[in-house]
Amino acid sequence: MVAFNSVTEEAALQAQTNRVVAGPRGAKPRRALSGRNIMIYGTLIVVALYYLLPLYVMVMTSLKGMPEIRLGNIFAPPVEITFEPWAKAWASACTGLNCDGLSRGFWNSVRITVPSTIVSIAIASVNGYALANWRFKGAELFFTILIVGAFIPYQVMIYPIVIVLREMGIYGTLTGLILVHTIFGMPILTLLFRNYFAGLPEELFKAARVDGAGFWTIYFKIMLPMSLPIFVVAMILQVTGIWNDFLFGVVFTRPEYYPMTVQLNNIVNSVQGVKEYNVNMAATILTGAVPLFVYFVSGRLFVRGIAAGAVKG
Amino acid sequence: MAGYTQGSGRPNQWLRNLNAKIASVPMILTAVVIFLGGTIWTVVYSFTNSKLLPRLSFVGLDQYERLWAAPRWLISVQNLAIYGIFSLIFSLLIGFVLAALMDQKIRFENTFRTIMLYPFALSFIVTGLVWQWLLNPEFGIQSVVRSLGWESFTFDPLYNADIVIYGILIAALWQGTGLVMCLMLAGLRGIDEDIWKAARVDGIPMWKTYIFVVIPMMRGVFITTLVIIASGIVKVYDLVVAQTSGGPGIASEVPAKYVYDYMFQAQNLGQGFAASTMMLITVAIIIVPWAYLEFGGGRKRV
Amino acid sequence: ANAVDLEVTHWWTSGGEAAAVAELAKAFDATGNHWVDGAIAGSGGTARPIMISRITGGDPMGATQFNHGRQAEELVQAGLMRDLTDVATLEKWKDIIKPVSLLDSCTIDGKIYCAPVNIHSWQWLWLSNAAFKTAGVEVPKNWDEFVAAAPALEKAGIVPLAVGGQPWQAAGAFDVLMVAIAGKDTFQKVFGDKDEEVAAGPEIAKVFKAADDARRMSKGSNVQDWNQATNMVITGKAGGQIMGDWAQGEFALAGQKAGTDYTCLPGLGVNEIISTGGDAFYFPLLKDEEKSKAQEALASTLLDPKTQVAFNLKKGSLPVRGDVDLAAANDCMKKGLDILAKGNVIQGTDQLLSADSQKQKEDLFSEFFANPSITPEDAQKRFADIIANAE
Amino acid sequence: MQNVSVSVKDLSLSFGAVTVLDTLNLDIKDGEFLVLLGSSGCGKSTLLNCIAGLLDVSDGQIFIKNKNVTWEEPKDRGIGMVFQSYALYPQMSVEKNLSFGLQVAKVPKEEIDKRVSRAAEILQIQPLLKRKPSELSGGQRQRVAIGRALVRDVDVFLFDEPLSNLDAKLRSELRVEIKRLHQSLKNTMIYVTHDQIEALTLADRIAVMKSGVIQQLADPMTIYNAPENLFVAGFIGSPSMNFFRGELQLRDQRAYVHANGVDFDVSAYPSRAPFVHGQKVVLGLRPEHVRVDEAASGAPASHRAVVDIEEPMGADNLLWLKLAGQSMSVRIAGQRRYAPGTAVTLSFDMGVASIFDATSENRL
Amino acid sequence: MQNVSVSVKDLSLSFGAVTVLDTLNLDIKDGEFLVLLGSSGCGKSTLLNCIAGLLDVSDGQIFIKNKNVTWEEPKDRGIGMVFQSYALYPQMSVEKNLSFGLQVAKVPKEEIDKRVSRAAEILQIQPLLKRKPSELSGGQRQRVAIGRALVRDVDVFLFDEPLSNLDAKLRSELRVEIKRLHQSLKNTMIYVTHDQIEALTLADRIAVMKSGVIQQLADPMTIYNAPENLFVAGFIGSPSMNFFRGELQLRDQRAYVHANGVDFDVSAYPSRAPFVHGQKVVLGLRPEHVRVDEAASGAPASHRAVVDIEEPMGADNLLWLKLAGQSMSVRIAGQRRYAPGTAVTLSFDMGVASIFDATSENRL
Ligand SMILES: Nc1ncnc2c1ncn2[C@@H]1O[C@H](COP(=O)(O)OP(=O)(O)OP(=O)(O)O)[C@@H](O)[C@H]1O
Ligand SMILES: Nc1ncnc2c1ncn2[C@@H]1O[C@H](COP(=O)(O)OP(=O)(O)OP(=O)(O)O)[C@@H](O)[C@H]1O
Ligand SMILES: [Mg+2]
Ligand SMILES: [Mg+2]
Repeated sequence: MVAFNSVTEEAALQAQTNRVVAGPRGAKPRRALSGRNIMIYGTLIVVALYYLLPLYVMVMTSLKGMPEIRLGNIFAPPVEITFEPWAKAWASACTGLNCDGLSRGFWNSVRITVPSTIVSIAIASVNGYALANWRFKGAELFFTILIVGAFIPYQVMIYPIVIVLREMGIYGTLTGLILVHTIFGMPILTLLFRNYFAGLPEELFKAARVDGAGFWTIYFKIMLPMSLPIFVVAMILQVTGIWNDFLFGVVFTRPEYYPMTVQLNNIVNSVQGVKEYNVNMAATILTGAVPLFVYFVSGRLFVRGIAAGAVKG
Repeated sequence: MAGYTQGSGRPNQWLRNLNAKIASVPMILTAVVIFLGGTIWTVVYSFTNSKLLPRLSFVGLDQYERLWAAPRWLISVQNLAIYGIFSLIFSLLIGFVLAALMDQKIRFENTFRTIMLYPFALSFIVTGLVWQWLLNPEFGIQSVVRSLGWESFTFDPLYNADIVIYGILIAALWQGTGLVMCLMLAGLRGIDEDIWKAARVDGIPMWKTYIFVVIPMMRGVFITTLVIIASGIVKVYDLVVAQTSGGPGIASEVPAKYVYDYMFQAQNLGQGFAASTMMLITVAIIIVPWAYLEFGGGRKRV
Repeated sequence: ANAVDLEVTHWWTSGGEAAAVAELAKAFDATGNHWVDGAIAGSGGTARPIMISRITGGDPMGATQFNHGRQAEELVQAGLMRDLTDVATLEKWKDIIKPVSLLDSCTIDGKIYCAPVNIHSWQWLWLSNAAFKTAGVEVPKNWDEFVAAAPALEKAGIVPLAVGGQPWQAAGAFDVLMVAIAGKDTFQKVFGDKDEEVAAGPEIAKVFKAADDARRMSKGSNVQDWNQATNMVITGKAGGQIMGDWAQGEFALAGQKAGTDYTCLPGLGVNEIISTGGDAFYFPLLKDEEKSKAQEALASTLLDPKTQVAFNLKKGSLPVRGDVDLAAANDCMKKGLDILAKGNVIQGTDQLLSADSQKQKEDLFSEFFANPSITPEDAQKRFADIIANAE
Repeated sequence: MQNVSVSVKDLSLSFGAVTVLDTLNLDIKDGEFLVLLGSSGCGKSTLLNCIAGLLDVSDGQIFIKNKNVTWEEPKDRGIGMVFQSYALYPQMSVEKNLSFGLQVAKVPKEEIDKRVSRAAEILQIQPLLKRKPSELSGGQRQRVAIGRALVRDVDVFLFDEPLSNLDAKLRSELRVEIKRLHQSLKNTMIYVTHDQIEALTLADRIAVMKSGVIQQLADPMTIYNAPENLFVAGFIGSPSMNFFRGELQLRDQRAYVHANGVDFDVSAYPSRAPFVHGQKVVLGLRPEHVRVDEAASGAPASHRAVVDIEEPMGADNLLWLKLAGQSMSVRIAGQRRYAPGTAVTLSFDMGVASIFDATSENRL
Repeated sequence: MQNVSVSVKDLSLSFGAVTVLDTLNLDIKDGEFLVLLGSSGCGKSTLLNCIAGLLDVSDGQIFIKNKNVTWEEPKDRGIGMVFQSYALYPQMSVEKNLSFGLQVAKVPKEEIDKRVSRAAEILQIQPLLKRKPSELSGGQRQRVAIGRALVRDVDVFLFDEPLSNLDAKLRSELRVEIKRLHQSLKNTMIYVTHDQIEALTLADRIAVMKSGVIQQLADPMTIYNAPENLFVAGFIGSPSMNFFRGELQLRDQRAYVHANGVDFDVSAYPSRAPFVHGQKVVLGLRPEHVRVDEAASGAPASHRAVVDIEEPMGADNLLWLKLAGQSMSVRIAGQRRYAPGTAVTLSFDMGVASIFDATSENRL
């Protein structure tokens, strides 16, 4: 048996390596303030300032009184914090005869955003699923048209859509607006869902078919539970898009449904004497609050979903 | 081996995948009726002299002749070209550099990412307003710098016809680069760790690895990003309206605004449609070959 | 009758305007109906497409404001608007509305489709007395003096002429200069008869010279909205502004007094002529009987003498009927009334030109005012082109 | 005549312009374990998917249990399928994974429970029933995937490379289990793999495929010992069969393959047809059919070789030799070692050799 | 005395709270081919990355050619590395892939050309130089990846599972090539794998790792024949060594392992220390060290077994037997077949068996 001769050999090696000059040992020292770190964090901080500056200015200005704003520096923090602009923006800013600020638009926005988001995502996800897993002749052609549609400026489409909605008899109704949001959300959402579902292992889909599951069963029981990230992405995109929409909200509905952005536009654009910057800023922040909130809450999933749905090697 | 039960002949092709077809009806309708139908409708009416309401009274290429003679249209096209090129370059550049920085296993990654991404949650209207304030020479950045002592400091892009489009660009980049950064970051995270290791063993400096190895590997991500940015560029409208309303003068006009203004303010639908058609043609020239390669033909399953 | 909700859309959202609308609403509500306010801010450019979409989309409002003129022509032709001839005959609009041209603009194929509510005239130069005091010069009495005083104002750090960035302001200012400098006949030839020879001729060249002066004087007025420009005059940051009589509402709201705080020069103090454009309400054809009734009620309310007074005082415009008592009117308004009474009137460009030509004109002048490198000669050439192609 | 379980008739399938399968015929007997073996991209999965109904055929028919199922839905074909990547539903527990198909088919609750617990027992996954797939090891996942086919109580099991995501050790363990399963269930099984060891150990019959065409369909030993053509011969066996290109020479009442100047006496070769002098042939010798001896000076010079590389594998030893300039491999049992450079003498057992025509590449 | 090429001293590495390597020591001789073998996640790659300088050590030192390189950059360590996923730069031609690192290091043009063409020649990839990696097969890609290390003209080659993305056939081909490369270059090579066949065939010495600890460091035959502990014994060999848990019994001048009621006579076992009666032990028998005979009625009843499953593998045949209720595997050369259910008699060669203490799990 040759089992043990390596031991002696090792001992010899050991002896030899002991003679090796001692030198650095352990982890390579890393200074916290290395040039590289200064460069990276320095850049990031400068960039972060650029991104934060407008928000900072908005918040600061909205907390100042008009006299203080007139005195100048928009970057200076308020000497005296006042929430009056917020109150005014929310409850008493006027447009025409209506002096109830953004508040009346808020619930309209909710009433528009929630169903529009749900309907558009529901439809787009089913489309994406059909495209990714149940390809049939011609599907790709329609999809290509749809994608090219993503590039068409909305303004161009207003007239044809007015005609379509009129012919369907739903012009001016909430249904009509939901339909419009669904239509314009469809290209990019369908693309996202299609890429996402195509990225799921195809064998899973095959297994479910062998198990006897049909189109809808597979969609609801297999695909949906696996698709949280992409639904979050779609949700964020739609909530932001629909909540921020002004044009469709005002063109395709009637005043009782006008979303918050219409009020925002009215407040910001109805100059009564001097511009009340503080109220405008407060109104702006209030209007952006919902999408911002959605972002902060689900931002992490957003990045994951983007990675899964939008970016294909 | 005799006696196979026959039957189960080839079923009607239309009925196969019926559910999938039914489920795709909304998409097909949207594609055909709205996007295709709307486009054809638009093109057809661009050859008419429709005013407030669409009318089928054809006038040949008159609308196009007028369009290409209109200084405002020419400026719009020029602006879009400048805005488009710079916005593409800078979005990709800034987005990539930021993503590369974020990819250095930094601390507070989440915080930085949120900061860069939050403007994307805000509408162009809001973005335009905020930057209009910030760039206002009377109380914005210029006045602040002046009050610090640099009396001759001038930074009023929105009031200078020569550079106004760059003022809009600043706001657009503020709003959109976060998303680009996210896309790029996702792309970078998809790169095989081993490539980095191989490059380190080969002694290739980090920046060279990015330029010669990593960026070429991210072709797909770049294309997706390009599509997203490009579709936004063509549609740019709200931002201009909110920031400058096309001013000073007509120095920051863009095609989408031309379309809208002529369709609704000037009540000259024909002119608006002609301008839309020109935009559509531009888009088609850029997009259709790409869309075909990406989604049409080839690569079929099932 | 039980109260019927009638939605009325308009773009009167600035301080003075909103106050004026409130008067209309009050009067209408007094008839037992209910005014549902559909204000859309951002001037006609933003609001009109929305209104037109809703009318053509089959979900019309009860009534809507348009500038009086040709903006609704096609809607009428398409049979989407309601014929008001019955109401008009009953209330004898033909007799009471002055000048008659206002009603003519509402008349298509012999039928009346709109109710004019006010007369707005464009031809005013508003001057800040305080500004001239600061600069140490007399308050000018006409355009030439104003131009002469400009250097002094500039030296004092005051912008001589405030012009907002919205394109219609530049185009309007030019029209005003045209009436003042080239006179009523030339104005009519150019805009009424679309005579391109005249448009390219020496008379108009003079107007362009003046516009060039105005352009020079307006450098530095970095505002968008017209009332921000007005506010510059109110606060003495600018010497003057060429703006329609609606600017008066802003002065009033700021508590300023004509004569002491500010000065108004109709026809720029050169040619005391005013145009009689204005606002009118149109009534889309509705299926609902009750609403149709309410529309009639609104139409007659709008022309009711009391409403006319209350509304126009707030709005700063002139009433459309000659038979109302405007004792409460201030100096400037009275000047306007005088001119009106003398019959020194012309039609407004909105009535004479199509929206399309108006837009082209706006594009030209907003570019001209913003871009000093365009020579008056070039601009005139382009102007003549527009006139040649105008309908 | 045995019953036919699955029968594929003139099956063709194209993706666009590319024809992957072209009028393929295959009959699989009841209870048979058939392995589809072939290199990557040869169309094995495509054929399996056609049988499962997951791909629409372009032409031809498929019968399962004598019923034409060409256009049936997968679920109506009486098949169960196991995938390479397991394809477990990630959000469902193991139990739910097993019962999902039955629930969809509205099988009564008790029946479901019965079948699930039976499958769990057979596969010994009872303790795992409550877990999610992500909490299982690779081997356990594959067992659950098999269970999913098991509960469906079907006639035909389809496996698409079920073991290739597992490491070598697990692979050999599960291989044994699948074999045991087949012995106890006696279902028809169609098993796709590109691993020849799996094919040899599991199959009743192996269908060796190349570019969508079945090259040979026979039992493993026939495939191994008497490959029908050069492709099959080269594909099966690791290391590969050694090939010597040469020509047949008939002299002195004996037959030789003359290759690279070396004569191989192939008189003992059980050829199907008489040898023809001068025919260009390829002689194939499996590494384990070569005997190696220390170079005895008395041996014929022609069969002397030199050791090039040695690959000891524990139980046996693989030698790469140079024989008349050509490299060949030899496998010797046990741990006898040969340092590189050693000269050796070779002797061959021509009774188990293979000879192919050089042009048609078919077995002689 | 041989020179030490790479020496790892007291190396520790933690990821946050998880310690992956703990005071590990390893000396690699000049020109040696050392294989790091272990199951997934045991820290092989981590160790290799530390040596390459791609991971910062937490503690300890690394010497290459007697130079302390603990804090050196990877490029300055005189190493070349080959990765499992090839890690070729996808958009560069093969030539560019090979020369890129040299260009960056500003090596003169002629020198680059010389080295690239030499590497291309050694690896026989000259015809591929102009192609992109995407136009290469897996094996070709891996060859290019090796080439990239080759051109760097380094002392030490590091391989991280270079062959595991390839199919079995290619794997065995490239294995031979790497072995040949080592024989001609005589560089030091450190090779990570979890495939024991690769380890056995390639290594001069194998370091078997488990959870970051080296279990045994020895030449392949020692590892195979005399595994130091139960883990190494079970890890090496396919199918695994058969283990019988039982106790030592000394009677009649002979030593027996009594397991499951069966007595194994282990008197011939070359134990390191005298046997102790009653000691709990594990007896390990490799499948190829068991002889199988048709059940002769005269054989001792205790060594009778029944064939459970048979796995014919072409060159040999693997039998799974039941011996006294326990399953065991036996490998027999050739194609002798045993149908399941056949009764057989077994005999064992205890001279090549392994016996381990049941508690310490170390070899006796
Ligand atoms: N959806 C498809 N569209 C076009 N070609 C396809 C498609 N699916 C498979 N192919 C082609 O058909 C051929 C056979 O593919 P198949 O998946 O059956 O191979 P395979 O034998 O299973 O290979 P592997 O061992 O890699 O799984 C391949 O050349 C493949 O490129
Ligand atoms: N960056 C890391 N952060 C935290 N833990 C890690 C990291 N990299 C590796 N590990 C852990 O360290 C251990 C060793 O990993 P290593 O990659 O060295 O294993 P390996 O032996 O190479 O396995 P394989 O055969 O799968 O490649 C694993 O348990 C792994 O989870
Ligand atoms: Mg396959
Ligand atoms: Mg590893």
